[in-house]
Amino acid sequence: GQLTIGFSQIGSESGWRAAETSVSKQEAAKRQVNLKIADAQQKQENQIKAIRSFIAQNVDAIFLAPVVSTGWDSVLKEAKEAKIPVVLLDRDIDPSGKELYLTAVTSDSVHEGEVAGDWLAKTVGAKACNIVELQGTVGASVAANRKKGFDTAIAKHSNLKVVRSQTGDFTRAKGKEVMESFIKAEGGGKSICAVYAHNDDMMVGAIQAMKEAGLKPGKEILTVSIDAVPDIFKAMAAGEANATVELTPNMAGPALDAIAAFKDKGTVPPKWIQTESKLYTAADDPQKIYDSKKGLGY
Amino acid sequence: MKGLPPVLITAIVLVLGFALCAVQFPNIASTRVVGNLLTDNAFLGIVATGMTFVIISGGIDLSVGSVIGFTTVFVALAIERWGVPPLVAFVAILVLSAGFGAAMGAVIHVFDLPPFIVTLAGMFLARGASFLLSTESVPITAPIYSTVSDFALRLPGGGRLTAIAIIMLAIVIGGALLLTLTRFGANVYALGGNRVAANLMGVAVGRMTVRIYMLSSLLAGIAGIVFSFYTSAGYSLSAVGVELDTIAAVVIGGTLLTGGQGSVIGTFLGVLIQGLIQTYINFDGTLSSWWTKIATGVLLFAFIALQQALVALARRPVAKSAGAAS
Amino acid sequence: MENSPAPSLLEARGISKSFGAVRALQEVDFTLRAGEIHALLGENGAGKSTLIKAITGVFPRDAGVIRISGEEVAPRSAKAALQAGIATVYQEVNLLPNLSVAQNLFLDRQPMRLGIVREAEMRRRAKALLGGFGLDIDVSAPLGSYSVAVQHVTAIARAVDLSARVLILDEPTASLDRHEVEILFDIMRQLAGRGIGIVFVSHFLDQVYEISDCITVLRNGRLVGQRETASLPRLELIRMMLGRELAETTSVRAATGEHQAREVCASFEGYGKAGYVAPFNLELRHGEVVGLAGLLGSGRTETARLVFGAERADRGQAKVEGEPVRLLSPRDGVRHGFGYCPEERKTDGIVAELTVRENIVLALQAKRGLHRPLSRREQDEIASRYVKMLDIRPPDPERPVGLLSGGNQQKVLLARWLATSPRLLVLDEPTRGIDVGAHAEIIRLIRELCDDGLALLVISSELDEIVTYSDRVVVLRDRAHVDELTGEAIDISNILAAIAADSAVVAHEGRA
Amino acid sequence: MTALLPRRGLAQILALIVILAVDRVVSPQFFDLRLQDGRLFGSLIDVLNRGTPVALLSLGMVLVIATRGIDLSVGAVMAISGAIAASLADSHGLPVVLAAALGAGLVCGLWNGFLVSVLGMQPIVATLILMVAGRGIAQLITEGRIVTFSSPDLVWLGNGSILGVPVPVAIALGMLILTGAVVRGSALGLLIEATGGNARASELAGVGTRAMILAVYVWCGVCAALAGVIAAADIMGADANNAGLWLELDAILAVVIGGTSLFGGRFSLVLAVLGALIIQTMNTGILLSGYPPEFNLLVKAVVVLAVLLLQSPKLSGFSGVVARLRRAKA
Ligand SMILES: Nc1ncnc2c1ncn2[C@@H]1O[C@H](COP(=O)(O)OP(=O)(O)OP(=O)(O)O)[C@@H](O)[C@H]1O
Ligand SMILES: Nc1ncnc2c1ncn2[C@@H]1O[C@H](COP(=O)(O)OP(=O)(O)OP(=O)(O)O)[C@@H](O)[C@H]1O
Ligand SMILES: [Mg+2]
Ligand SMILES: [Mg+2]
Repeated sequence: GQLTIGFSQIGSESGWRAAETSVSKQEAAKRQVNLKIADAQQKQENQIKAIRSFIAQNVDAIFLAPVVSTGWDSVLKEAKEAKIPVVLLDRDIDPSGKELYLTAVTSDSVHEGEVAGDWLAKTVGAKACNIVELQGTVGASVAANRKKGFDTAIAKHSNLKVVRSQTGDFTRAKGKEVMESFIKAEGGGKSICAVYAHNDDMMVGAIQAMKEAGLKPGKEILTVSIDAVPDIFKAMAAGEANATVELTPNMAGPALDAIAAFKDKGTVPPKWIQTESKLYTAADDPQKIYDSKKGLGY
Repeated sequence: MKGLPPVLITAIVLVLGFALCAVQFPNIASTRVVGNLLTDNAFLGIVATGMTFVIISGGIDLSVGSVIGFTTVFVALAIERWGVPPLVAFVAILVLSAGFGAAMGAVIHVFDLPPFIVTLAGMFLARGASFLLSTESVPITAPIYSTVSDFALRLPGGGRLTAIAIIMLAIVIGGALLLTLTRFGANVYALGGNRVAANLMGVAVGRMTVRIYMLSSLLAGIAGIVFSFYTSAGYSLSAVGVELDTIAAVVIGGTLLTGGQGSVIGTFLGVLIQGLIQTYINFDGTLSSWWTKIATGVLLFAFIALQQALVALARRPVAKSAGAAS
Repeated sequence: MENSPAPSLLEARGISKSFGAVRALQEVDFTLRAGEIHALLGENGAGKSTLIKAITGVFPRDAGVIRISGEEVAPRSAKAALQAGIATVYQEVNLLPNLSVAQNLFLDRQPMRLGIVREAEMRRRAKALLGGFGLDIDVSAPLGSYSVAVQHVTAIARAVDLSARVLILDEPTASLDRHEVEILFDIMRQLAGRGIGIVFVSHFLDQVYEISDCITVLRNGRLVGQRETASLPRLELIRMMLGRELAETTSVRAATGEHQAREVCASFEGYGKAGYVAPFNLELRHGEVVGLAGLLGSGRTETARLVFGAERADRGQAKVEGEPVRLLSPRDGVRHGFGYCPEERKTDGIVAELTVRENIVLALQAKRGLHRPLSRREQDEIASRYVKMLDIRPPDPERPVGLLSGGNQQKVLLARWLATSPRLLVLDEPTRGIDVGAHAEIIRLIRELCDDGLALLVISSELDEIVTYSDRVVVLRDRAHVDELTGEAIDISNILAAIAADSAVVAHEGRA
Repeated sequence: MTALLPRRGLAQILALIVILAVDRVVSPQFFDLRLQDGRLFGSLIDVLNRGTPVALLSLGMVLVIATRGIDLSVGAVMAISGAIAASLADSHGLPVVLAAALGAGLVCGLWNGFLVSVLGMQPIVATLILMVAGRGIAQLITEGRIVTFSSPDLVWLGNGSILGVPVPVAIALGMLILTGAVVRGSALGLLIEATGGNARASELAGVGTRAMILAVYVWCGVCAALAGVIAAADIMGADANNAGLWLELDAILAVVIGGTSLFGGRFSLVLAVLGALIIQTMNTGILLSGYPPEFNLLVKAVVVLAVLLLQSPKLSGFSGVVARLRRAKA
């Protein structure tokens, strides 16, 4: 019969997350799967509660987009006891729990940072470059990983240096505020060569700050960020942003396929289904991508 | 006694709500869901017990969520990185958190500052300190963790009464006894009734203030340990915003924010009401992020309005019978 | 008392205390001997309460030493004072309305077993203790559900039971009726007989002469003198307190019998509320003082609240100047030109944080509405007028009213309503806690207001006071109006007779 | 206008000066100002500009707190009004947009005021309801997306300038003066303080305490809505998920730093706004300092405690000395 799948989603803290939710719904509808989404409002305890109630409702499978990498062992054990397969979406969990889930459909956020760093290194070439970094929320694993990947990538190039790094909480408003102070602290922004933001939203805010300070983002100051939300393509089309690394919102599609195959034929999927971290630049016809992404619920 | 009528009303509200939910989702009326309710809200029940003391004494403690977060990180690092035996780590963190609470209480009393703000600073401090310890989440692999989290009393009907639920129930009962049966408890009510009067009647107001905040932070520390059992990890961002859930639970439980009135049992019922709202929304499973928030708000309103209506109803017959008598 | 002078039990030397610019106490000496009942007297704001608090360490002293039985002590908190053997009932009833009566009596000294309060034992002892004061009430009910009188008795009982060496009572009798005062005095005599030294503050000079052995008088924060009660004539005492002669103000009532001719200001027919006050008829006329007399809990305050609109009547008709009106809230009362000084000034009267000026103009401003604010000049003018008229001390309109002495707070409340030029003023215990000078002053004022055409409804537990100024006296019993006395019929014995008509009711349960 | 000026407030001014000085130390160009595209540009302007939302919130919050209440929903109200403004901006004129957004704030305020004054709920839970549900409503309006707009009128509200002064700052100043004029120019201020100081006594003195309470929540809602519009205009989009998140705590903090007691009564609008500036000066300083973000909260905690201790009645610090001097003169 029809599959019922419970999806414990983190929340809707960003446009990207909203898009992931709506794409998941679309993908489920396409496959006639009954997808129950429980929104955890950014709280792990809510996610655990949600998983417990999925178990109590005896769903066919559970999708989990974990808010944090640790702390899932006991609840996933319960799911295993109840013989409900679990698929991780978007983020991985701590290695100790590998046998507790069927597969993980995720991107590698360290790799995302690396892609961004490599692009910057390549674009800058040999000239000295002072980078300012807009970090994600302090303590968020994505933020830590994207920082780590980026740092690894630029460590190979002594001419690249991160001169300032502050958290912009993944939001536009904070991204703008932090960028404003970066500009003041770096002599009106003249000494800044590039901005790296852990997500596009912060970059959109930072671009506004740069414009208001009379700087020319995309030209005088290079920008590279992660997520590939529609608005960054708009900025790219206007020549105000240079590059973004895509984090696809379609995690549910591959996950649904894997579950269907597992339920029908017992095919055990690979432990990690990695999504692509594709780099987009102005060369990729940003306007077209913007139009195509606009409707996805970002 | 004085705490009873509001408690009774909260209990009625909880039972009514539970019945309504069960009508819509029969699965809710199972020992499994009830067991989950206790387990999932164990840490909340523990902090809320401490918060009840604070609020009855006329104060408020916004730092509890951060103390939980700090505790999980500290415990995880102590056990996993620093190689401290778990029990030693627990004792250390409890001493630390109790000291933290005592310090906040002392600042509140000595400098005559509003608890709201002092504990807000405490909230920043504890969260900031946990960032300094580690911004990553640290899994805990010590065997005691799997022992504790696997331990559960089987309830008839497939439910599980887990170790942390048992800890919570014990603390709630202990807290209720402490509040109602001891001199300390009476002094807590006295402080909330009127600080100045309590002082004039010879209550050592300063020492009481220190102890009350110490108790709250100590229980937040225990809640942190329970939280670390719950998730087998330490994470600096855990339990963000829990202070508001806690205050809401205490207030729904019939405790007045102005102090002087309330009960631990009421708070426990308030915690269960909040858990029930969450369970209901999870069972529904069709709500988007925003409808989840709206539904939570509407249900919160419904429960509180129901409670107020019951209170008003409970008052009316008294007036009538008195009128008839005269 | 004993013939040989007893040794000094409590000795305070050179006590000084300032609050900012206000020098509340200057070098005050005070000596209390064992087994002595010592009255501490003075005008409102003279510094009596401050002296007491300085002795018990509630206020840190600026200067001075305190000795108990010759030994120097320096209590820094109420608890320390208790441990040093000084038990105190402070002027503002400082108990905890949210706790049960029993808990209030035994707070911080409950009978314990294994760290657990023995509730039953505590209740038993509480019952016995209050029984000694002629009070038979449910001690497990919250104290707040009882009348002020019961609360006051509870506070006294607590202090007495602390079996300290020194017992300080700051205006303990202000809200007690005669019967309770008798009981209290009996107990005080017993305690004194056991060698306990008692400090007694009161504005009732009759009581002072009845009970005290010795009198200390303060004026403007300075010691005026200490005398044996027996050798101090009353007029001399008053001169010590006021620093001047008191004009004889026991004015007789205006010519009686003419009240029929006066115009009716407000009338209430069949007015009442179920479970609150039985329906009553009441006519209040311009230029007339109606007194409400009755025991505690007889429904006087309730009548006042209904008349003013603080409580909604569920039956009957109210008329103002002949026009039917509906009194649904205090605002309605204020709109129709009523004013009401509640008996519990701390919770229902003053806004402690606001200044004297703001407290005085509050009702007038509320009456005028938001859009017609009183300018600062008008406010200053009104405030200083009433500060002068009622002799509010210290005469600083910008002082937060909470820092004023009790009696002066009462005057501020009166000023608040006078400022609205009301047609009807309801005064609930207006002279409670007010010194002799001000007392006479207020009674004179009541007469004057009355002569200006104001209608007055006054509640007082002081029957001689009621008799002095009332044109008519309504007697209440058991929340019903039972009798009305006019003209020559108004005298204390008639009132008492009316109150006690159903003599079985004298056992009073003060439960609200 | 003199009624607006603080009689107390020395502690706050001192705190602001100290923090400004610290900012100058961590960032030498802190006081630099120049004109950039006809608009003042510099860290000081950032402080004012970024401080605007909290300053606006604190204007409403201080009145609510003066009545012994509290409003936890202001952040959510910001999100709602921002969402409404952003969704209407490109299809309607600015007056309509503003009317709709501020109207929403008014309705939110009415709701809170109704719960508190008519149903008699405790303010903290009454407003917690809207704090939770309100953000949901905002997300419902935007469907979880960041709704962007390009209406130059609305953008001007966030990024324009009047005589070099950023528009948000001018608006905040205008609101301060307006609120001050309304509150101190009418009897409202006195009646609010009386209500907060002793509601029972005020009721008995004929004050319409319910109406007062309703009014302050409504005003708080309107102020929050305005802050929401400005926050949306600033980033040219409505971010329902994050707009105003946790700002209620900042607003309450600002009010308390401004010396208004959480137990109601006396309040000062100017000092509440000053409190907001103190918070923002500290935040901007943290951003300029270059310390790793892990330290942000620790610094914040220490500064908040220090500012509070400065005001502590028990600490015979600076304010005590000044008060004594002043008394001696009087
Ligand atoms: N906490 C305080 N702060 C400032 N001034 C105070 C304070 N307490 C009392 N005062 C002032 O000290 C003076 C003495 O007041 P006190 O209460 O001792 O008078 P009292 O003799 O007890 O008067 P009453 O008979 O009215 O009770 C008054 O002027 C009063 O305003
Ligand atoms: N509806 C009410 N709200 C608040 N307080 C009330 C109300 N009704 C009565 N009270 C208070 O409860 C107490 C009990 O009133 P009680 O029956 O003793 O009135 P009373 O006859 O006026 O006695 P007395 O004035 O001598 O204390 C009074 O102090 C009164 O102020
Ligand atoms: Mg006194
Ligand atoms: Mg009375």
